[in-house]
Amino acid sequence: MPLFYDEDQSMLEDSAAEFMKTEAPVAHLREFRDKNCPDGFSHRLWEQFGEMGFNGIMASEDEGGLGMGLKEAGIIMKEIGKNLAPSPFLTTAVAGVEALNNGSKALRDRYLPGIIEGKTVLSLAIDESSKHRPEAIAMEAKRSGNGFQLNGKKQFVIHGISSDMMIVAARTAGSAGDKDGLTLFAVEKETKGMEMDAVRLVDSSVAAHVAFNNVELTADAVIGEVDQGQEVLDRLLRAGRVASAAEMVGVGTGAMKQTLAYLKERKQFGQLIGEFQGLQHRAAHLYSEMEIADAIVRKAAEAVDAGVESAELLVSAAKAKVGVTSNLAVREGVQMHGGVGMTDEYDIGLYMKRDRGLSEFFGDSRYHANRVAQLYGY
Amino acid sequence: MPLFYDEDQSMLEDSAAEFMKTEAPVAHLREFRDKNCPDGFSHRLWEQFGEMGFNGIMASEDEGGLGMGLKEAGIIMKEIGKNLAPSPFLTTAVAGVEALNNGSKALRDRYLPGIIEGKTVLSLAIDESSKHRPEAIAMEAKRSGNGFQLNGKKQFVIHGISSDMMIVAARTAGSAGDKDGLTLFAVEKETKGMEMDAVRLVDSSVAAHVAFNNVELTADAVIGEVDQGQEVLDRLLRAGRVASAAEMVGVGTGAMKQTLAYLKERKQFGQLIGEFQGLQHRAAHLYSEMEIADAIVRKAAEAVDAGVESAELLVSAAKAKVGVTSNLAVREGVQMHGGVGMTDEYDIGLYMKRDRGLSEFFGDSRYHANRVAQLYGY
Amino acid sequence: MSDLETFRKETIAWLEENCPAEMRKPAKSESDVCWGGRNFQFQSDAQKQWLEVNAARGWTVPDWPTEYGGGGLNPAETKILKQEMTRMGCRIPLSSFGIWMLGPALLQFGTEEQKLHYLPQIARGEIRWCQGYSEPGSGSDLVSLQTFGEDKGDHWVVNGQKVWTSYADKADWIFCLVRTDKEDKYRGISFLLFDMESEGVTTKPIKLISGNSPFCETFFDDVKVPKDQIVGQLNRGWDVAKYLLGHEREMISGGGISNEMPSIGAAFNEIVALDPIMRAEMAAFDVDTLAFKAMGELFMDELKAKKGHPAQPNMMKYAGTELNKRRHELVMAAGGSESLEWESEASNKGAKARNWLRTKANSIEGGTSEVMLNVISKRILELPGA
Amino acid sequence: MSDLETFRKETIAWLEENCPAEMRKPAKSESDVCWGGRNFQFQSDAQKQWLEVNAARGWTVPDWPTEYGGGGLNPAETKILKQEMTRMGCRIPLSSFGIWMLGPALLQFGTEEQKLHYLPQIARGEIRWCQGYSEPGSGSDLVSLQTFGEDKGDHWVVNGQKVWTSYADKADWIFCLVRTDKEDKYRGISFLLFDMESEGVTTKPIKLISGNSPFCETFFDDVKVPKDQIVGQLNRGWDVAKYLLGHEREMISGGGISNEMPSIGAAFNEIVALDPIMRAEMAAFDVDTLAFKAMGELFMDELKAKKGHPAQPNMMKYAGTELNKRRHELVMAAGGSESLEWESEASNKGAKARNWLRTKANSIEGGTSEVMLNVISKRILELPGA
Repeated sequence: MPLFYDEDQSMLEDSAAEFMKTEAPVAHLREFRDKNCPDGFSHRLWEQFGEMGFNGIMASEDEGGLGMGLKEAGIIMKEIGKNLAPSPFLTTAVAGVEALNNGSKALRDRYLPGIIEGKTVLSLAIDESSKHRPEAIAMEAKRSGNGFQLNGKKQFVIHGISSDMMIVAARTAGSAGDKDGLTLFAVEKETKGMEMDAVRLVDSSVAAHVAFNNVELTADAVIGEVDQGQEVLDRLLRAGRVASAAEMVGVGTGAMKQTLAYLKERKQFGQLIGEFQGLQHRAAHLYSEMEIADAIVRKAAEAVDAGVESAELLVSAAKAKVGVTSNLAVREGVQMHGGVGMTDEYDIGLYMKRDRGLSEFFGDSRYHANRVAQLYGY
Repeated sequence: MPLFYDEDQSMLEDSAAEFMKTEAPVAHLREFRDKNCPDGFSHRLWEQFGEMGFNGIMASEDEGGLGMGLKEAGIIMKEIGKNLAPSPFLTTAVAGVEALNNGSKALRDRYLPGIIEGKTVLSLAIDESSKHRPEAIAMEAKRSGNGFQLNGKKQFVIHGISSDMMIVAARTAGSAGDKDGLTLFAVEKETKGMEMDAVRLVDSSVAAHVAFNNVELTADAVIGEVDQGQEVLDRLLRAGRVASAAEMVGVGTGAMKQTLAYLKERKQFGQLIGEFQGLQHRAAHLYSEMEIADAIVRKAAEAVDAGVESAELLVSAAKAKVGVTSNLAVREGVQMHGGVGMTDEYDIGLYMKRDRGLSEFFGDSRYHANRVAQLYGY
Repeated sequence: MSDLETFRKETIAWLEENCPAEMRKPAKSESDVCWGGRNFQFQSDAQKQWLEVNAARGWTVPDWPTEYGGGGLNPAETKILKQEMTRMGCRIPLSSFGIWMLGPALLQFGTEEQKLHYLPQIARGEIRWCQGYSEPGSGSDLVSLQTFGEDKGDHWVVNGQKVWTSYADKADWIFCLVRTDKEDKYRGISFLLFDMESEGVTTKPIKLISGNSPFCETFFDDVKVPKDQIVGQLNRGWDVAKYLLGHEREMISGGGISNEMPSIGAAFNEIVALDPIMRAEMAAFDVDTLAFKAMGELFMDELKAKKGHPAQPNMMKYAGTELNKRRHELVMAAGGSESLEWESEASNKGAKARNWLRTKANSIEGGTSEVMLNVISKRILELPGA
Repeated sequence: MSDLETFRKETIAWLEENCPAEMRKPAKSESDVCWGGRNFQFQSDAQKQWLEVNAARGWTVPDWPTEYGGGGLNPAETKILKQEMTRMGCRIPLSSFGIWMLGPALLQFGTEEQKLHYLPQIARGEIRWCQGYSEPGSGSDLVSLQTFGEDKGDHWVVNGQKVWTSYADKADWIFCLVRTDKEDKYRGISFLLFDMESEGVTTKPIKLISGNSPFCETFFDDVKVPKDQIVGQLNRGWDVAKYLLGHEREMISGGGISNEMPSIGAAFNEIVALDPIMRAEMAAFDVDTLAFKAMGELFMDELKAKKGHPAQPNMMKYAGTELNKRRHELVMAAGGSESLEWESEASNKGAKARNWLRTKANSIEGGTSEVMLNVISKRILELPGA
């Protein structure tokens, strides 16, 4: 399959671009930020996502979805990134649905319709420390009667406060690092014993610190098999990593475009600043890096979709590469904007903030570069 | 003490600069390279070094030297670096003399006069693998009668083939990594059982692979105390690291100067290429980095001379910083010269080659950055 | 005992006696900093007392002449005072653009009358100053500024707009670049001082990406400025501004390195133990920090001995600000998701993230990194057409 | 079985039968490469035989039309042939600037007569070509070239000097940019072909920092060139050259990625196990390599579908050459002191160091990185005045 977008994919790109531009441009983020919206996103926009058919992109056609893959989900994520559109698409329609696809029909029947409609929101409770390190998950899920009892803490649970269901990774056996013994649970909102502390993040999204105190779950809350959650988690992570990388390509591209426009309009020393070769060469280098980052994200998505062996390697390479590159894009963006780049009035600073948030989500460039080395056996 | 050069140091700088410019400019290196000189340097030049008084710089005044420190030695090394002057100054007059200063009077009486005169050459047999890793020295020195018997291999022994005495680090007790048990030996040339394989290096210097087969040494060959060689070795290494870093500042500065001159003379597209802001900004960045590298090398030299506690840290920081910086200088140098930078006719390529050689000598930037982290306890 | 040793002993004794315990703890936030001025609200009695005892001794500006309210210390004494204050953890008694920027310009270009009038007020923290250089259309390019002072005999009438005036909403007076000759683009600029309470002056804070508003837009609508409030010659304000910018760059460049900058890798040793790539980045950063600190020492030594290249502060400003930006990128990365928090108490209201965003201005304010590189190219490397 | 499957099967069978065992081992050095030409000395019978069987089938240039000596394969078949040759480790039967550079230009701009005359000779490896573009005064700036062809009715008389002519001392013919109109600086250049054995042509090899001399200075002293040896229109040689440069950049950019580029960290896993900083650098490099390989795939896909930006090869050339230089810096560092060896047998006569130095030309030849960035700025980013 060629790495460029085929006709259907290009149509999807056009419609996602048009939709975000109209319904969720950067001004939309500002509006929700300025009114201090407790959820950090618009539920109405989420319904509109549903109306556009975006939310079922990873769900099978049998179950009301589009039966597409990460490459298509990445197309939507990129447009989200370009416009900094706040939405639960990544946690719900990509990572969440990917997990559900590997769970029971019952769970899918319960959640998919609402997701596809844009009514239901999912969140992911994976991280237990300030850095992403899913291989160290230690939270305990004891067997209790026919079900389980959860105790422990999770953090960086984006949309935790507004989610209808939270996917929680915990240990039903073994200890941190063991391959077996991990289980994924679908935890309904307002389940007894969950305490959430919502924190607004630099990019205006809202994450939760979640404490689980003797949270009782029935056996049907298990996504996949008990003790065999690693594989489902890996799938969830692959999807989340590729999709967040795609969003970052969008963020970097959006920042670069704003900056190029500014270079063509701002004058200093009697010249457009875009005429200065010092800035031209940096812009051209950035363009080159953004193109390359986009390519590896497409390649990783394709590899996961095709289920090839090297997918894991390509996914980490993608998140690592785009992490470095979109960071470069926002840093160059603010610097090339000069003083106005520091003001809240201009959008470029919002790109910098979003980039920072995304860089930590699903592991930063360092985590994934290290993973590339490990997968290569060094 | 201020970090800039005081009046005496400035005079030393002027005289070293004048001497190298007259007696050992880059053309001197070319001449010795082109005649395939087996030693890789001119013995006559080494005598001239002696006549200038340079060689006794680290020797005490009582013993015919100048009683100066690494800061002054670094001044000479920098001028050597700027002119790519091939000489055994680093191994002999800096690292070698530093070791002798920590050994017996008898050894000093034996070697110092010849060194100061520019007749005697010393070499250093430390590395046992292709990367500098003195903490892993494993070569064996067994007690044998009243003396020792050496068996094992050393490599990257610069000037090994032409040296009158080789300082060899070997284990008299313990095993690789132990603090105690290391001993330094002064091994006379043509000692029975030494086999040398001389190899010409990329920068036209000559290094030896040395094999020791039952090499018998008497007890008075020991530099310092038996089993307590680590401290002497550390002193030798500190001196060698700072001095090689100073030489690299010279190499980087020389490369930068040649490049700046070329930027002011070469025309393309009807302009001097130095007028292009893309190149200007890179040149200015390089200047900034070279200044900073020079400063840390001075600081490290001063710290070693003053015997302050942080000296070890500053020495590794210096070699690490200058390693990255002079590499930048030669890479930018060749690139900014364009096609002619690739020709043997222009000198810039010789700077690139020398930089590569020096970067490995006494540990590269990576080794020393790692050491900085270790010394900081992480 | 040498004179300097005696001075050190006396200084220690004085500090011990006069510096309140509260003023020996590090300032926790911006609001703990004493800026002085007509409307300044002291945070505590200790803060007020610490300013007053220093002002009385001339030690808010220890190296200024005593006749202008300074301490009259020589460079060696000044250094000792700083060392001992640092050692004992004493806070700076008075932070002030008057001390850092206007003062040096007045000392160099002011008339004797101006010095006697303005400097003691600055030294005592009575008047808080702000700087009016940049305009919306001219960031790096100050020559293009438009604010105009019309000559009305014994005064000018100033109209125009400034931007990036630090704390203009809290300042009492402004030192300001104003065009006084429209014909001569390069020279027709004068350096004027005036009261921010003058009729026609309004200020509007600019909200930054950090969420803070330390800068303002400042508008002048027929503001009267008496003729004796010019520093330096008419239409030669550029000389004063250039001197001041050079001084500012020296200050900024020296700023980050006078204090100990600890190892970043050591500060996050638990994080880097689990993240070998971050460890490598931090090791490289620690190397660069050690090197830059050595450069700072060399630079200050040369500055004191009047030996360095006069454009060297531009290099220091460039290298220092880029380094600081890198530092904060690493701090954010080490902090991970917790450092993203923007409002929580645990994050001290997002202090890490806000500080990180604040550093992005380092390489813009006081001359962008690009302008610094231009200046190095031209003045130090003497590249053609630069 | 589809046509392509049949083709693949037949190709495998043909290769198995015709490719000598010796030609299935990788070339050890430059001297193992078959360049063809009048004076070429085959290194072995196998090398000669491998060229001849390919030339007979048109498979030295599998995608050229059969009437010009090519194999007439379509893109899908060409790809299969390459895949199978790579899989079996078959060497390229003929390396040639005629194939890579002049051929595509002739196919695009040549007359039918020229195609029928020159292309089959190229395909059979009978004539070895070199390129005459750069001159001592004009590296990146080809417009300033001075070599002049004076119009003498049925021929030109060419005088001047070229530099960086690859293997000019071994080439039979040259394709050469010559000024044919002194008035029109931008257009007055023509693309001429002539025999290197013509009277008045002399060459002088240039010694490079790698110690090798793959390039020459080439001098023309009253060289006669018949009028039918021009490609494209008079004074429009620039169009041909630009087309060719574009083609060259595509080729260079595609070159490094068509083969598997293995992990550098894995290749040196024993070294990086002891050097965590090098491990981090190699991990970053492996990330960049994987990303660039994906870009290469996207680029080739777009190229084939005629979808990409026409200036995209400049980006590929820039990124690919810079990456390759970085790779060799890392290889040298991993090799440590042993990789410094320049003449020893153990080091294969300094192969590592010489290859490392050779890569420094990657970002100079065929358009410097700076020129690539200029082109990206102008043609892709559409920045003003670029």
